[in-house]
Amino acid sequence: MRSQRFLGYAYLAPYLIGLVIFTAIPFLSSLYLSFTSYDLMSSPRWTGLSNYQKLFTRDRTFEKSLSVTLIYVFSTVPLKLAFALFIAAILNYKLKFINFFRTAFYVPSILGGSIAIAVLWRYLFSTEGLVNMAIATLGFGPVDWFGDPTNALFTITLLRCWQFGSAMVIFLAALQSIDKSLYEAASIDGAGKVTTFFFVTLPLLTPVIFFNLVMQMVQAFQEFNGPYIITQGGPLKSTYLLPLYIYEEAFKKFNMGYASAIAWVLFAIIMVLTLVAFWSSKKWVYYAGDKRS
Amino acid sequence: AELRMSWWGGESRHVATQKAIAACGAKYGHTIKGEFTGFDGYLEKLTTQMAGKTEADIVQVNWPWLPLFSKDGTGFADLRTLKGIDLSNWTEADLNSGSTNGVLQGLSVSTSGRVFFFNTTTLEKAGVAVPKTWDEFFQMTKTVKEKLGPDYYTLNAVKETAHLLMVLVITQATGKDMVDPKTNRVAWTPEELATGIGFLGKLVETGAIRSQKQEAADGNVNLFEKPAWAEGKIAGSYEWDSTYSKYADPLKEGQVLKPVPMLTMANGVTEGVFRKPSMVFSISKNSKNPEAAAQITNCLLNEPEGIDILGTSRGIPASKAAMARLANTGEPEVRAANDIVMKASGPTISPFNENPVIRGIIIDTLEEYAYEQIDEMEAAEQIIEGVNDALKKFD
Amino acid sequence: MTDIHLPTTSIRITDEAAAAKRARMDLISSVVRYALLFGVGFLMLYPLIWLVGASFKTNSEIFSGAGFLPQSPTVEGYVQGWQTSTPYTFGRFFWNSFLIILPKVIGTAISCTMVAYAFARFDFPFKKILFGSVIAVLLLPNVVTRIPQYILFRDLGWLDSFLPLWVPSALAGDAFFVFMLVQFLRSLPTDMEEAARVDGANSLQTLVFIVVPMLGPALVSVCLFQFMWTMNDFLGPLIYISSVDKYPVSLALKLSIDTTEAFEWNRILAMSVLTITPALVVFFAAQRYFIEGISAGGRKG
Amino acid sequence: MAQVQLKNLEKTYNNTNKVVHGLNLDVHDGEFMVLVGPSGCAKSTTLRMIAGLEEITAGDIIIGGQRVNDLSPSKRQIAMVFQNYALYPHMKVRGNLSFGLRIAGRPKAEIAAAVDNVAAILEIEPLLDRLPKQLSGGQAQRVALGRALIKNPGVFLFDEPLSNLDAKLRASMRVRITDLHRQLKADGSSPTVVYVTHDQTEAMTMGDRICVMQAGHIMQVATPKELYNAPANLFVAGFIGTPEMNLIDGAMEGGEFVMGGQRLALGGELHGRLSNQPNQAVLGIRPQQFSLVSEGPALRAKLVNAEFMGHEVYMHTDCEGHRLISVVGAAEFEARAESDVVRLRPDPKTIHIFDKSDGRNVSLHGGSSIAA
Amino acid sequence: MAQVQLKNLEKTYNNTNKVVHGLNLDVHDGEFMVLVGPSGCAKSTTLRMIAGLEEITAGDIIIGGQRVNDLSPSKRQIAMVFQNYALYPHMKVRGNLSFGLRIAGRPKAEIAAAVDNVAAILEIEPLLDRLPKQLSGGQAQRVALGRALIKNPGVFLFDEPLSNLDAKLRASMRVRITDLHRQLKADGSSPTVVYVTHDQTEAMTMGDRICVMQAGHIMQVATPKELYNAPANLFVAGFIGTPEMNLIDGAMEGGEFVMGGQRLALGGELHGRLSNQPNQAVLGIRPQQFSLVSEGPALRAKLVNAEFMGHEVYMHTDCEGHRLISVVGAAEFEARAESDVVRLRPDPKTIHIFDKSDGRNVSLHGGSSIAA
Ligand SMILES: Nc1ncnc2c1ncn2[C@@H]1O[C@H](COP(=O)(O)OP(=O)(O)OP(=O)(O)O)[C@@H](O)[C@H]1O
Ligand SMILES: Nc1ncnc2c1ncn2[C@@H]1O[C@H](COP(=O)(O)OP(=O)(O)OP(=O)(O)O)[C@@H](O)[C@H]1O
Ligand SMILES: [Mg+2]
Ligand SMILES: [Mg+2]
Repeated sequence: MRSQRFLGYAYLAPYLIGLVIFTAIPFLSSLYLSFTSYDLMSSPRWTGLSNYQKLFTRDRTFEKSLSVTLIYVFSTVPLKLAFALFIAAILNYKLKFINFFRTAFYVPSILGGSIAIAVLWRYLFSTEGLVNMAIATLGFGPVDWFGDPTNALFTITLLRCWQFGSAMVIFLAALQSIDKSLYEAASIDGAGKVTTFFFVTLPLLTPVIFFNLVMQMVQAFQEFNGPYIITQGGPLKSTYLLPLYIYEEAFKKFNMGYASAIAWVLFAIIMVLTLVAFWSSKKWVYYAGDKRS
Repeated sequence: AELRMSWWGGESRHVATQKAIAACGAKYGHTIKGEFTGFDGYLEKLTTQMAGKTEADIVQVNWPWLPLFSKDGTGFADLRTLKGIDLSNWTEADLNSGSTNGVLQGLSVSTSGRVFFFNTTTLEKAGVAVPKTWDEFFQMTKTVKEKLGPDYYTLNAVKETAHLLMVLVITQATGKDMVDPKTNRVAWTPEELATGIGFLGKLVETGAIRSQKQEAADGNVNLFEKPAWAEGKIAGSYEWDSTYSKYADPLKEGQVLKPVPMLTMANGVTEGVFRKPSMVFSISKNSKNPEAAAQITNCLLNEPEGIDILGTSRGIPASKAAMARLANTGEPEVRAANDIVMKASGPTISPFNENPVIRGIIIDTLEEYAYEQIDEMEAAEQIIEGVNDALKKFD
Repeated sequence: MTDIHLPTTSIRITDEAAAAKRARMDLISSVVRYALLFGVGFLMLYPLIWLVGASFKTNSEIFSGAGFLPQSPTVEGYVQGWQTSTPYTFGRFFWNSFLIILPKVIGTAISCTMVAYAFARFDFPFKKILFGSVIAVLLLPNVVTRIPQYILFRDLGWLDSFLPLWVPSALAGDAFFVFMLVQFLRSLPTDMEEAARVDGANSLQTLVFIVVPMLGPALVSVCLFQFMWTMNDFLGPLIYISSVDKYPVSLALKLSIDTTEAFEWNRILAMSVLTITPALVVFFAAQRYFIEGISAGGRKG
Repeated sequence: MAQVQLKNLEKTYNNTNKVVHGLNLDVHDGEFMVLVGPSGCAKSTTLRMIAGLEEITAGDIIIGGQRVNDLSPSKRQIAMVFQNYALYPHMKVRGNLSFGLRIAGRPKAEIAAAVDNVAAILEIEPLLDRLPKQLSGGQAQRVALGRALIKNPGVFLFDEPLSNLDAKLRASMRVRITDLHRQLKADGSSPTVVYVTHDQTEAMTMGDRICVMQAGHIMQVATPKELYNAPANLFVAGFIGTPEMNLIDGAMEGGEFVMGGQRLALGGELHGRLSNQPNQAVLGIRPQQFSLVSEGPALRAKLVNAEFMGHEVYMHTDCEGHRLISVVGAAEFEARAESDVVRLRPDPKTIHIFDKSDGRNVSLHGGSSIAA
Repeated sequence: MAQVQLKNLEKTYNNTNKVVHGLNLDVHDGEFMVLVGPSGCAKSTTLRMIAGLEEITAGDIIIGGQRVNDLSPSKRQIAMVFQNYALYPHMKVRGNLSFGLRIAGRPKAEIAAAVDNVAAILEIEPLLDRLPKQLSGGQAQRVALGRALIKNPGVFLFDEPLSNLDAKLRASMRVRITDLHRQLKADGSSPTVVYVTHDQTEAMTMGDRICVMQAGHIMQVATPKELYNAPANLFVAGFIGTPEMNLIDGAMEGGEFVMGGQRLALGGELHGRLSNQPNQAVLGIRPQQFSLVSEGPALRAKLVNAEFMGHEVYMHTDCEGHRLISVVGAAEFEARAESDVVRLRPDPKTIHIFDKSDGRNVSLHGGSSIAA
């Protein structure tokens, strides 16, 4: 009862301790560092807003990197979600060997950042690679997947879409919890499969679409491995995502203060977008609430 | 004393180094713990450790990193003040390249330089001789293309290699390193630089190398991983002398790869060799026992116990003692390559050539040039402006 | 969706064209479905297949193309890879990984459950702000917190031990899991917990005896995720662990990759295969719980 | 014309689990047919086969003269109301009602008119802009009904549409649905209804005819009155009526029914009705057919529990180890002797005798009714 | 000694939403008290405050003489049965039953004995090793009951324990629970019961007394008979009784009740009972208190619908735009004139008159009963 207030904190204790010790300190010190010049070897020097000034006025790389990042996020997230949803919809059927397929489709996510991926990906998408061979059989000319600055980002996007496992698993779980009688009602109402999908299934999935959207967006904004392993940000910085930029500023150029400033700008952007997502979700996410039907 | 030593490397280096520190430790009654990983991530780790002042007592540092960790000569222990290291084993040039702000921060472990390798089997097939000058080289390229087909190339140059090739030809033409040590600014004039950049363009035009764009299209695959290389369809390359076997091994049965003396320029001033310490050993300034660390370092580099065990796992050693002791051991082709590097002429190379910021600027600009976003002159100006900017921080 | 049946579910074939057409449609649709599954499945699996195949290739063959069948299969990669360039075999590194993963997974499960329980079942001041912090932590790129964090662990004297890997997780540092469990708990009815309280259980007993078993599936997925991520985590151990004898497999795998030197790909691929195997096995085995587990959690977003 | 005919209808799940065993049923045009039976007796399965949601293993379904076995649900001229309403939770009530029409691409004005019309009939106009989760059970029910109604189908199918409502609402929705059916009939559209329930009150009050099912078989098809007064067998007798008919095991000996130590003389009238005299018999007496007497032939029973139901009292009594329930007026109950032992006299005119071996009601000669 | 007393009990949710408005209620030791009322009237909230699952905003709860406001649920000598049973899904039935005892650290033998005992009482021995999901609704219900029983508490709290069961099971569990209460009382343990339901049949048949609630207020506390025969106000009158009491708006004019075009002369007897003669009045007549007559003072109504209920028929009629329901015997109904217009004569002895302004029943002089 009244002591519940303290009880709540008792269970929260691990998080609170962790928050104060392991999260808050580094979190805040990075904020502090963003107002300094810090080359890691000597102590940080307070420079006020100058990092941010430079960032917003003189840094062309930041501009480029930011726009690349935004393009990346806004293309990867919808594509990946759509793909994950599509596959989940297929895997939702009761078919033979379905468990095998569910696992198989999760494999790319398990492989994660394995170096084999980078190697193989290069094979698949090189000028004479398998993908171009496949495209050729469909009668299209070879595509320059990595070399053309307009394509390279898309290739990274493809890699990420290929690792759609976790989003798919969540969609799959949600699909399985949809009341079958709604489909039946729709079929009696005369809705075909496509109509049913768009008018019944999709709206019911909005909560998980939203959950996945936020999670994937956060993830996409922090994308590092893909471009790092495969394109190193190139060509012409066309895959030079902000995290890559932050990383290089911090660990290659030893501008930790500047890197922190970029990171906090990125943080602010994700924060704003997340808030926008949360706010807009009231308009398009339908929550079942705890009542039936 | 208890010491730690950290390094990156591959298989053979790990094995050799572990044995060597055990042997040297035994000799001086220290225990040394090896901390080693692959190259990937080593910089992050070292950086973090340096920032946290927890780096190992003996640290293997990539030469270009020296100015980063020790801008003004205070990043590591001053090796001249430590007893137990026989500095006479190094040339003055070596000691200079290991110093920042005049303070000796790292001992060159080996000297390494870029050298041309040619696949003589392919050249023979095309009926051409190994070129000695750039003119011969372009001539040869033409013949190879005609005889063997347009998918044959005579050189390989992407990113760093392209950068260093450009440095090579400009140095050959001007006799100057990029950075003027006196002013700490770019020594080349824009025109000189533009000529160098244009040279890269010419290599592409003549079909000697594949364009940056083509390379990128294939995912910037390492040369030694390219099937074309293995099949001899790329007849030459410009690589570190120590990496000979890395490139020779993948070649298909029966092909021969040979290190070749520097190609020269008709009216060149120098051979322009890009020669530098490949890596240095530094001693932590936070070490509790720097003297012991110095003893071990000396043992590894200058004393028979270390020399014998380490062998050429870090390239042909720079230490005179080691060089003498190892005389003719090691792979003959690597030795030959190293000989070429050691004998060739050229100005002292500043570590700034490999400074990550500066290299970033240059490679990015060359990329823009390769993608025809800018011409040579614009590229040259862009590089000079950017590099000078970066250099200012080190004034 | 009325057509979840395989064509094998019997339709008494009448002579009517309609029935035949229906059967044909069913057949076509399941053929299409399987074709899609196999097609996409192949795309998904190919890298794994290639990886396994390549681990039996010789070094020079690995880079000769994207085919997966080795021309002259060899287990050399496995034999040598297992030996490693250290005094230890790869088995040691697996053991280390296990030593890191086990406490970490247990700590995560316990702490995240507690914290999620607090957020989902109790009311306390600043709850909203604190919950907001759970998400905020997810958003800051961790590149910039790495050094301060490192210095923190240095001051605690935890470097070169597993503590930096264990403790933050054991203190519910992985916001994703907290988030997931909170969502799951919110979707569970509270009646059983109230029944337990009436039965005389205090809140801790309720948590242990009632909530945890009901959280089961969600906890399985938390453990699985944590298992896989920890198994793959490279940077954490790299920075905090210096002694080779404490390296986990993720580090050991890259131990000998020196981009300036030649290295033996087939050994690395062979060990990659070994490294992925536990995750694959675990995922396949737990797949059912896994999907159920997220089900309730994902539902409310 | 939308009569529904089931011909030798069979259903086997997974090739092994046969749950419907050759049903034959004719539902007339405009008739309100209730399928009733205990849980698991395949009511839903049957209904869903009619709807086209479940494949037919064997037999035929004919709606309005057309064999529909292979038609999709939307082509069968049917509408269905689901147990849990199956409202589209993300659509407003208006959207739920109009979904079918929108799918069909009807003009906007027509849709709006249809929605308004249905909303008026069901008095849900104020709810049109709510989401299903903002509706109470009864309101959701009406919306579900509206969704069926708006299609103006030939056949309405209901699967336990009221079972999620509380008693009071159930009662009022019950009346509402039958009213509606009557009204539609009066308007000349004569919709046929197939209504599944396991609640016999619903069955009795709503159905024109009732089809009692058990384990995939039809036990009896008849009007409510027939079922109540002349159950064809033990199963129907026990299933229909509240409280349940008292069914007492015993034997027929001469003209008397013997149970435990007691004997009950059956009037000659009953004797006349018996189609045969089974040895092992079950006596069926409805609770309402007992009267409390102080003398004369009667069963003596011990009062165990009395449930006060307003005007009536349900007396739970123990008679030779059998639990007997009887319903007596509240006044009558109050006035009874203080003693715990009561004497219950069944009304011999309405007593049923069942053959224990096959459960058949042998007191209906030739199946004719013993209507009260 | 476990009487339960509520004193000025209040509950406000989120500091703004007051849902319980100062309840005062004494539940005697051993009494079976039913809280009944429409959905949302705060029955559950009240019960949960008694259980200690909900904080008390103001007022006191006293159990067995002790103020328990600040005691945890486990210290209040109570046991509770939840609507959806709230069985621990991961424990077998045995584990569910014994959980409380195990938590309390009782010796194994004692626990086993207690489980066996309870299982025997509820006849769930064969189920002891099943998981909750392997139980049917009725079985799960009994297990939930067992879990309460095994604690041997002073007070049993039930929150709509039967509402998830179907009608037949509900009826039988109803009897089972009252039987059990009687039996425990007979054994001398005199457990007090507070039983929440919104089903008035349950309330009427189970409660020693019934507390009718509306919107967080108590409307009447009385025995079932009193509630039925002498509802204190319009709300109780409308709430108790099946089918609902007919409540007809009208006016008192002299000795007659005027509704629309019809007048009903009220006997002098009723006049005597009236405590005042409100101008705007509501006439209350139970459906069972109509008789079908062919002449004499009566209400003329049009037959709209008739629900056949076995021995009775619910007649839905329309009288001056009011819906009147009357219950008549099946035989009586059959015998009625064929005409659609029926004449319904209320029994003047049991008529109620409510003051329209405050809903009070003015036909109970001084609150005394008009017991039938
Ligand atoms: N999809 C299915 N697969 C296999 N068996 C099924 C399936 N659906 C129902 N059954 C079985 O068929 C039988 C009849 O089920 P059905 O749902 O028709 O009964 P019901 O009479 O509607 O029962 P209730 O009153 O509980 O709804 C049951 O034994 C059930 O277990
Ligand atoms: N946790 C809560 N927070 C805010 N309001 C609540 C909460 N629980 C219940 N209420 C409100 O309190 C009122 C009483 O609810 P309660 O559940 O006690 O009703 P009830 O009589 O049990 O209804 P039912 O018969 O539907 O169970 C309702 O208006 C409800 O909305
Ligand atoms: Mg059913
Ligand atoms: Mg309630």
